[in-house]
Amino acid sequence: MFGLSTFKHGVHPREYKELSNQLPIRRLPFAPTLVLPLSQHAGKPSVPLVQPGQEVVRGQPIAAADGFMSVPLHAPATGRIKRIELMPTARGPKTDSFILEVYQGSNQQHSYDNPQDLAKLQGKDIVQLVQDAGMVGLGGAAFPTHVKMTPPPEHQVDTLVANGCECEPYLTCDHRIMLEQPEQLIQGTRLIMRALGVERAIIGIEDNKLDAVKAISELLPAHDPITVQAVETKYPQGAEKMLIKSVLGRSVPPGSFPSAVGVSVFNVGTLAQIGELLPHGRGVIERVVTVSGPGVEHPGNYLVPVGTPVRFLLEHAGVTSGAHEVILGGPMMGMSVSALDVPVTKAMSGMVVLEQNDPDLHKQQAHPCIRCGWCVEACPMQLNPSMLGMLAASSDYDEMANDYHLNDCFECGSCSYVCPSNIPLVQYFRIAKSVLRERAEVA
Amino acid sequence: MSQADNLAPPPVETTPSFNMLRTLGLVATISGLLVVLSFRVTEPMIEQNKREAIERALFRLVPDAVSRRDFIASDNRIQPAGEGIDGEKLYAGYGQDGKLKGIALEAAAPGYQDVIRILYAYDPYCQCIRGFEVLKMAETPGIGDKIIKDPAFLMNFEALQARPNADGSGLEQAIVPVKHGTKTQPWQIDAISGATISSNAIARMLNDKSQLMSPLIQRNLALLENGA
Amino acid sequence: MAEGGLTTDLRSSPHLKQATTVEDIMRNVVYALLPVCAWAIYAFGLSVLLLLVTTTLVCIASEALFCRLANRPSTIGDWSIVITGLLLALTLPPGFPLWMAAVAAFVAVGLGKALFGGLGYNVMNPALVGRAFVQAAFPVAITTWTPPFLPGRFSELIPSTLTLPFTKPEPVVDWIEQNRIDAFTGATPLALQKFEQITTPVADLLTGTIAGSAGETSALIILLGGIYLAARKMLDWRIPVGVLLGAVLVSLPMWLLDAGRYPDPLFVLLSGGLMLGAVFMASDMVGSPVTPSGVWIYALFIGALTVIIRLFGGLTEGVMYAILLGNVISPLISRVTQPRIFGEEGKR
Amino acid sequence: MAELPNRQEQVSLDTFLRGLWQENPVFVMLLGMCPVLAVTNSAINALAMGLASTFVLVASNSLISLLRNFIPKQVRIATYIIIIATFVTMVDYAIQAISLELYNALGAFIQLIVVNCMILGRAEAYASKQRLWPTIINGLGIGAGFTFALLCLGVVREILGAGELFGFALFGDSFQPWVVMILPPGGFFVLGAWLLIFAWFRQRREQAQARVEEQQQETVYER
Repeated sequence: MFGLSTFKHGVHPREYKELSNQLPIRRLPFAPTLVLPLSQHAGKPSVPLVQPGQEVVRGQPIAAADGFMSVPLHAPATGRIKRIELMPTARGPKTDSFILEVYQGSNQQHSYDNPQDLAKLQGKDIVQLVQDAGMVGLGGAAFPTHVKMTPPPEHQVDTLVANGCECEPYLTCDHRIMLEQPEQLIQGTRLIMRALGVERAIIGIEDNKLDAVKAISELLPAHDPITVQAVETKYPQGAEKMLIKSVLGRSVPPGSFPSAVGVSVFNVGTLAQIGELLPHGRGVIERVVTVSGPGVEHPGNYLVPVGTPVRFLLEHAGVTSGAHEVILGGPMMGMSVSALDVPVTKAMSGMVVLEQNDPDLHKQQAHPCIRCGWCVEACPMQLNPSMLGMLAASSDYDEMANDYHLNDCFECGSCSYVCPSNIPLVQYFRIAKSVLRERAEVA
Repeated sequence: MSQADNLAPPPVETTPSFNMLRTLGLVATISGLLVVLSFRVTEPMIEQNKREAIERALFRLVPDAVSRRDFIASDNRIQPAGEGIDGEKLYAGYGQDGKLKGIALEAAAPGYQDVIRILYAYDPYCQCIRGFEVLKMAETPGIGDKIIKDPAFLMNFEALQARPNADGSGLEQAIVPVKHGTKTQPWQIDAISGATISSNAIARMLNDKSQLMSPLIQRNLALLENGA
Repeated sequence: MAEGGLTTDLRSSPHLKQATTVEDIMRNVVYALLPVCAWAIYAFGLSVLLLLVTTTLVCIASEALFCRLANRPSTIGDWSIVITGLLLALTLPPGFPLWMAAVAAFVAVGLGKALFGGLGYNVMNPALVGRAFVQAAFPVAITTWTPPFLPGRFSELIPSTLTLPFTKPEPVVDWIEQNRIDAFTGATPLALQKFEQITTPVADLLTGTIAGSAGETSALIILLGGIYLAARKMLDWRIPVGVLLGAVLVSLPMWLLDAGRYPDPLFVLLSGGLMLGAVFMASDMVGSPVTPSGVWIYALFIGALTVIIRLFGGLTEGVMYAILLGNVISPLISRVTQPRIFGEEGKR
Repeated sequence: MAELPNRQEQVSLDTFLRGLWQENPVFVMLLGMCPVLAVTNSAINALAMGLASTFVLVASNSLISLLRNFIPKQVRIATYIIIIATFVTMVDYAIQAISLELYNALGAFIQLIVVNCMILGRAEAYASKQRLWPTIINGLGIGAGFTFALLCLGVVREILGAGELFGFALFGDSFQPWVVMILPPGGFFVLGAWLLIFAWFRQRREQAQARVEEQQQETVYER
């Protein structure tokens, strides 16, 4: 659409949102066993508070934060801790995890409330409550939310941006949350504004979710410090830097955080959870997960306890016979998994099951680069993926980082998506980055 | 390299300057001798070759000629060639009867690839150019080199008018190239279509040279006829 | 379910892929070239058909040969070699001897493409490399033009077409005389303009009722092909636009200075191979820069250089050398015009 | 380079043959490219240039070999250049005396033999260390290799570019000359083609050798 504020470049993959965006959020039954990694967030893993064999109650803190860059963990269900052991997770290596046996007879009442008088809360209290709730960025980054609420002192933050873009194809959980929990979203936004001390909040939503724009706007009085702004539907509109550019016209310098231009960005799911949980003083124990894709029989948005194994979720949603690839997260940036025993974590926004013959899923051999420049036109960071790809092919990793800004790539996948030669550019860049990281560690 | 190697200064080889001078002097002497020797041996042969080359070209251009004499044009006058006189060379060809048959002159102009140098024959009696020989050119074979192969083009030089004007300051009619097939005047050159640049170069060099030389030759005709 | 049929596949993100592939791009370029070929055959007759078939087949055969010699998987399937074959034929005179065309095709693939490592690695446009070679090798044959729409064009071949290998082509002058309709001349509009200051009417240039290389005569059909490709986003519209703009920028002041001597910009745009070169050759992705600003520099350079060669050089046509030079400097252009990365746009 | 610095070479057939093949100045060492590309547009030019270069090479290197113990290290390059230039001048006169036509065709390239790195390279790497006799034989070999390479180019270029060989028409009037072959770019094309052929042969031979060694290894293992 013309006239909508947006950022340069980017791509337009087919959205496939219609598979699940009309379906209300549904609650699934409790899985018999939950797997709760101690590290579901960026930063230090949390420290267990309970022993194997111990019974826990839904909502009870079972692990404490280990310092500022860490968050606690709460029991998502009433049951018994069977053991703590190394379990595979979607991201990276195995980590220590609670294995929680859910009591099937339990009514699963939440019994760890700690009601708060919202009117009296100071900014500092809010930050503490957010950390106590174990809140992390629910959009996928899993960055502890309270850390984002505490920008470095040299940066003056003046605007809160709520990220309601959900630019990944298939995913609709944020969309449903905005439609079904707008009050909580606004509540959470006001709380964080108070904590940050900002006068202005903008909720940026892609223009393929105008119903959400309407639902939220209707609840906001005129001249409210919170405004809703529709932005162009374009991938990766939901990337922090892109969204800030789109709604405020500010460019975050390379290597900097949004606070450098006076902005803090929070996912709408995170804000809605804060609005929901903070008044009761509860912790994050469940989340909405989009289960979608051509390989799913009943796509939809499901409210599930954190720790529910992916397998359990897929069993309830149903998988077609042609299902071939399971992706945790969105199809552009998510990772495909082989072990279905990995659990739903706080930051997992969805899972997409693709079929083998998916037309979008080309698996042809890669051709040499024909220098069409499509990747250059696609890269939202305005890098030169073509050149980076050629350098990667010849292992000139240092040149990639020094002259071609490899480290500003946030692996959105736009370049690989458009590449007519099927060159796995993003994979090259990941390899290059990890090689450089290893070298830096050795040195 | 070890640390010690780095620290030790490299041994300085000392060759006395005298040795260097001696060697260079010796070598230069040998060289000088060899060069002088070979020059002495080859000089007459080279001169002979050059003379023959010019004569071959001259006798081809001026078929009636059997002997030749060289003249030099400089400072707006013509004199017999001799030691110490620099200038434009004219090769006059004389027949069996000792009469002047024609004069060959050099001309040059940039062609398509490189400078084209020719020797052309000027007939002072019909005041026209009668043919030319290419001394050096690098025109594209098959295109530019038509200037020596194309019969229609060579027809231009059976009697190309190069008549001086009344006051002797230049030509009465400049020699000009015209598009192929449109030649109507004796001072026009019917260009080769497809090799325009090369044919224009020929026209240009003939015109430039004739503007200067034709009047001069006419003025000094007596000298040239006498041959002395 | 889960245990049952679900065989998972591990891949790196992104897991979605835009459907357009190299083959799609190349195939569509071939589609866009077909009308140009059809017009060339219609205008010049059977000889051009044979020319097209010869170059395309020799290109394919050479590609197969070089792939085998280099122990590479065959790349005939990616269609790019067909483009090379068709483009090469379209840049040759209609009556060009077939054996010379075969030499050009072989050189195009060998010297222009295989030597550098095949598709994507070649520096210059292969078709133009082939043409440049025969231009240097057979300067007479490649400047022997025949007029279009001769009555006998579908019943007999131009006599030079079937010249025996390694022999000189037959002169076509007599044949043209026999077949002649008064209106048409064998001289190309560029040659007429350069040497005789006769400007061909624009309508003729658009429709292609003129002499010239087989595929360059109708600017209109070439333009339509370009629009088709640009609309399908398989052609960077900036390149043809930039090339044509570059040509205008140089020719307009010259024309304003001396309209009698220099051609008007519209004539410059529509005559010769400029349109074919701008739409189908300068825009060849492999030879053009990847950066947006680099593309403009590259295109303007080609357009300007073409006109400079035409107006001030010895040749009547400069598109070929302009594009080849553009190709050669395009990696350099890419390098010096790296895009300013996000967040640093304002900085120097 | 094969020879070791301070060991005197024993003259053998190999001293001569090496220059033709393993150490061919053009196809292997890629030296003296300027005349290789410039004057090989006909076989006769190529031959004349090859012979002239050979004469200069052999004569200058012989003299250098004779004087090798006299020449101080510091002035050796200057000395070599003087010696080479002397012989080049002699050749220059000689060719003018023999045929002006040939002299015109070869142009400045006769004088440019002075800077032919092949000759200076031989002087530095071989003649300055070896006795007279091996130097002459080796110089003749290298010169023959150079002449052979020039002829390879000249023959191909003259046949394709003019339809002639040593000035004799081979194919009659209907032959279409490939003009590019006698133009400068043709020199590059033909040189490239020859280099390709030579590299291909070398590679095949090396591969064959590697295979043989592999088989020998295998038989050892089998035992």
